[in-house]
Amino acid sequence: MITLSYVTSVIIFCIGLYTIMARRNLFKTVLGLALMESAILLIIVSSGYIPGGVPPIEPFMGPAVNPLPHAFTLTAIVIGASDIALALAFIIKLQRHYRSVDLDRIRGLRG
Amino acid sequence: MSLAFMVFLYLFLIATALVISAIGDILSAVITLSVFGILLATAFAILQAPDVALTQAVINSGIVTALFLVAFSQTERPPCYDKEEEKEE
Amino acid sequence: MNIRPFLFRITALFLCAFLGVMLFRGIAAMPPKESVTGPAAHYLERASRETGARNVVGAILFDYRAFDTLGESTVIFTAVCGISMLFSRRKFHRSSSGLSFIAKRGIGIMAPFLIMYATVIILFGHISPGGGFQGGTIFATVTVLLCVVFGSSFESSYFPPKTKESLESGGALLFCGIGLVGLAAGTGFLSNLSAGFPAGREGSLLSAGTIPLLNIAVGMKVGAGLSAIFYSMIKMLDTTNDYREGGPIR
Amino acid sequence: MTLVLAIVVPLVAAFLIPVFHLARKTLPVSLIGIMGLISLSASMAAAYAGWFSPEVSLLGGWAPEIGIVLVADRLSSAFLLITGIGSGAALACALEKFGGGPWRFYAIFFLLLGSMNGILLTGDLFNLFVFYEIFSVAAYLLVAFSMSWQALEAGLKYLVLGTIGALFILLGTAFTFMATGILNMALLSEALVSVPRETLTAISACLVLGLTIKTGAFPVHFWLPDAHSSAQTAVSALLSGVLVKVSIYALMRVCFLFFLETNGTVFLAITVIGSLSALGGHLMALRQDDIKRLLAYSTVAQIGYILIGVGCASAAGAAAAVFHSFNHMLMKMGLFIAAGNVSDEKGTREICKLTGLWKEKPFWVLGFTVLSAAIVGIPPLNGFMSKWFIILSSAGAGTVIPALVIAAGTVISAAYYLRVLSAFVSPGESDQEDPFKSSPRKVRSKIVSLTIVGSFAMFCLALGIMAFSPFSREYFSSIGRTAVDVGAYVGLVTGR
Repeated sequence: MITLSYVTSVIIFCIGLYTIMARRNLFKTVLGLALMESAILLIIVSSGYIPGGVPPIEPFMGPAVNPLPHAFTLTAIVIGASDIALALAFIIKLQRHYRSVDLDRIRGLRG
Repeated sequence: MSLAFMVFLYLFLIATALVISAIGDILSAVITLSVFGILLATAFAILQAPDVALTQAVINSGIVTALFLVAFSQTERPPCYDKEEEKEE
Repeated sequence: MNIRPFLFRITALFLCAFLGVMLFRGIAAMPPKESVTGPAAHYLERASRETGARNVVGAILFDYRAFDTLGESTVIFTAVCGISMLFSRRKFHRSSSGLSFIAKRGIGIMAPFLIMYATVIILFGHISPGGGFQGGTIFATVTVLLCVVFGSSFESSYFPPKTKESLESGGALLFCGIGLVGLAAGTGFLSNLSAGFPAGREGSLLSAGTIPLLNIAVGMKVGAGLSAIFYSMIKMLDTTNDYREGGPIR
Repeated sequence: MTLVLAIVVPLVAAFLIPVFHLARKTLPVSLIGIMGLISLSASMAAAYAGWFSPEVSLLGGWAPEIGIVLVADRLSSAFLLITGIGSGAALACALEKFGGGPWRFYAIFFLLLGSMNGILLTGDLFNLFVFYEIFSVAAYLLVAFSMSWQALEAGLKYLVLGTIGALFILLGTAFTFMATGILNMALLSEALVSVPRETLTAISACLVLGLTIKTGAFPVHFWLPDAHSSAQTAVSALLSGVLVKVSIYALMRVCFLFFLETNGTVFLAITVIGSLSALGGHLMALRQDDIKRLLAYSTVAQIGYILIGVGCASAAGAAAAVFHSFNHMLMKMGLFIAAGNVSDEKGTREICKLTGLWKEKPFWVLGFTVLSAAIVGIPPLNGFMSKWFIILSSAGAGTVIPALVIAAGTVISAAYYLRVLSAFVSPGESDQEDPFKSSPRKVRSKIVSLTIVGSFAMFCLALGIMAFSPFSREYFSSIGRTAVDVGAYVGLVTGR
């Protein structure tokens, strides 16, 4: 089951990266970032799972799963959300100038 | 939780991710991202992480989707004249 | 003709596939885990004694690794600061029109319960799943809902931007202040029980030293911050609607 | 204790600025100046403490295995000195240019200062990621601060690439945690020895890729020229002089601690990236017409030099890399401030139109000349010395190609800096025609900026001469020895 999680998250990570590289729409880029981030969250949470574990809230009814990845994931979710919000704000401002969110038309700077 | 359910859940996750990547319509992709977030929250809950599931459901499917929709509705309109923009440029 | 984008996509696909295979080989080479090892075992074993909190994740976030949490809420602070900077030159036109009467009435009934739910999630962060982030985000969601249903003028009259700003800064300063108490007590920045905060009875609302206080600080910061982000981004929507009705259209 | 204050004091200053703004619309310049002085003195105190007696600060009183530690050794102190001087100069320039009006700019600046100190002092891998994220978000916003569409586009580009880099760093952190279960960097350097080979490859690939994107080295440098050239002058100087160095510190710290004994391929990769950066950056700079873009591409090339020094994986190489980082901070900040002020007053950034400056502003041109001579590598100046040390150490590591790249790069950079200087001293054709056109803008004299450029130029000369004396060489090489001495770092943190 954990191997399944890992396979899924690696596939989602690659889908996100491919979306960023191949798609020419800025919204797709941000969606790709969200996908990559979610995949990493799934990897981290799966790494803490142990078979037959219970949530890390006392009193435990059996072996508890690793709580440390959960703490990281919480932090990473909030950080990712603020990154995405910032990217969307930039896109709104840029769209005002170019009247487009297509990367092929946003070519003011090269290099 | 049974293995079959997990297989189904993960297949659904990959399918939604593919839809987000492939679909041309941005609005559909954003709504699919919300579905993806809820599925991921379910996966977290099954992996015995209630805190993370709660946060994921609230932030990624709630606030982030709302922000996406705001940004989308601000950019996908017929171009109309905006006085303040002229001042800025 | 249009061969270059196609080639580029193929290259990107191969690159991603290669990366995925490499990552998966890295995961597959690790030995499978049967039990919790390392510092996590220490947390599971001693967290309730050393911090007084039942929720081990909360204990890690707000006690053992509270510095991460400070940094992480600072990320939101930075993002809010920046987004309001990006949209600062715009005038905000308030729209008082909302959705239908039924929706307004429905939200009017639901909103107090939602706010109560958020408060409970923040205050019981050290006992049950939840905490400052989750509760704060639910607060922000409530303000978003009010904004959508009642129109932004209602939302901004109840939660004016200045209140949000001061709540946000206040939460951040409260967090740093609690940390500095520990530093003044000589036990290190953000130290909890060792700095003399009362542990209380385990499992009760007033327990676990600084953890509930830090939860409240983070809740203030996250709730006000996310709500302010939404508020700044929605500004333009209203102005352009006004222009479309009366102003010149090109 | 001083270590915590170096991080918390700037953060508290940033949180206080909105509160002050609620009371008064425009903040007084003196208030921000005082806050800046307090923050900088806090970071200097941490640097002093770390240099003379390496210090560990346990946060929350927890042991290093279960809590977060802050560590200051000589490497951290050297970089704290770099960031302190650089951000102080940038803050002075910004205060002179903007006054107390844009309060959000100063809030973001103080957040950036705190997060930089956090990156330089932390001893925990995940905490490094968190501070990196504050640092990056603040940097994107500073780039976009001028709100022109170029700046916004550069900011968005930087944001997308920077977030990809951050995600790779997070993935590397996740892999490290999965393989070992701990996050303390000192303990990790011991635990990573027993990790399987494939996992180690994945970890090192993720971490090095992410940090390289953040550094702005050649294959993934797209964001750097745009970001550094479209920002305001003070911000450009800060980006090129300070932020890049913080990324280089993170790369050095992570690579030396984790991969020095486990994975030597990493250092080969860094050397290759560095050589490519040096060549590519210089060749791209040769083709630029815009003076700020030229300087930005020159930054890419100089990052390449520093990475060659890091890639030697020896004490001498690390010392040379740190020395060059310091020199590059002085030279490039001075150059950006001078070029930015000159082109602001001329109203253009094209090199061929920046003529006749020698008559109008001789001091600026003089400062620019000295600094560009230093960055090209004219012998008595510091740029020559640090390049010479890098060449020596890379030859000592047994590779000749990086040394040849540096030599070729020196020739190319001499060509393009001479082009700029010849435009500066050539007689301007337009200054006789309308003498009144530029006179109203001259009223605001940039005395602080000029002082900074002048003192940086003097500093360059002094450092170049100092580097000859064995006493100061001993100081620099002690930084390098600290950087590669993993055992001492582990002993310092664990108390063994």
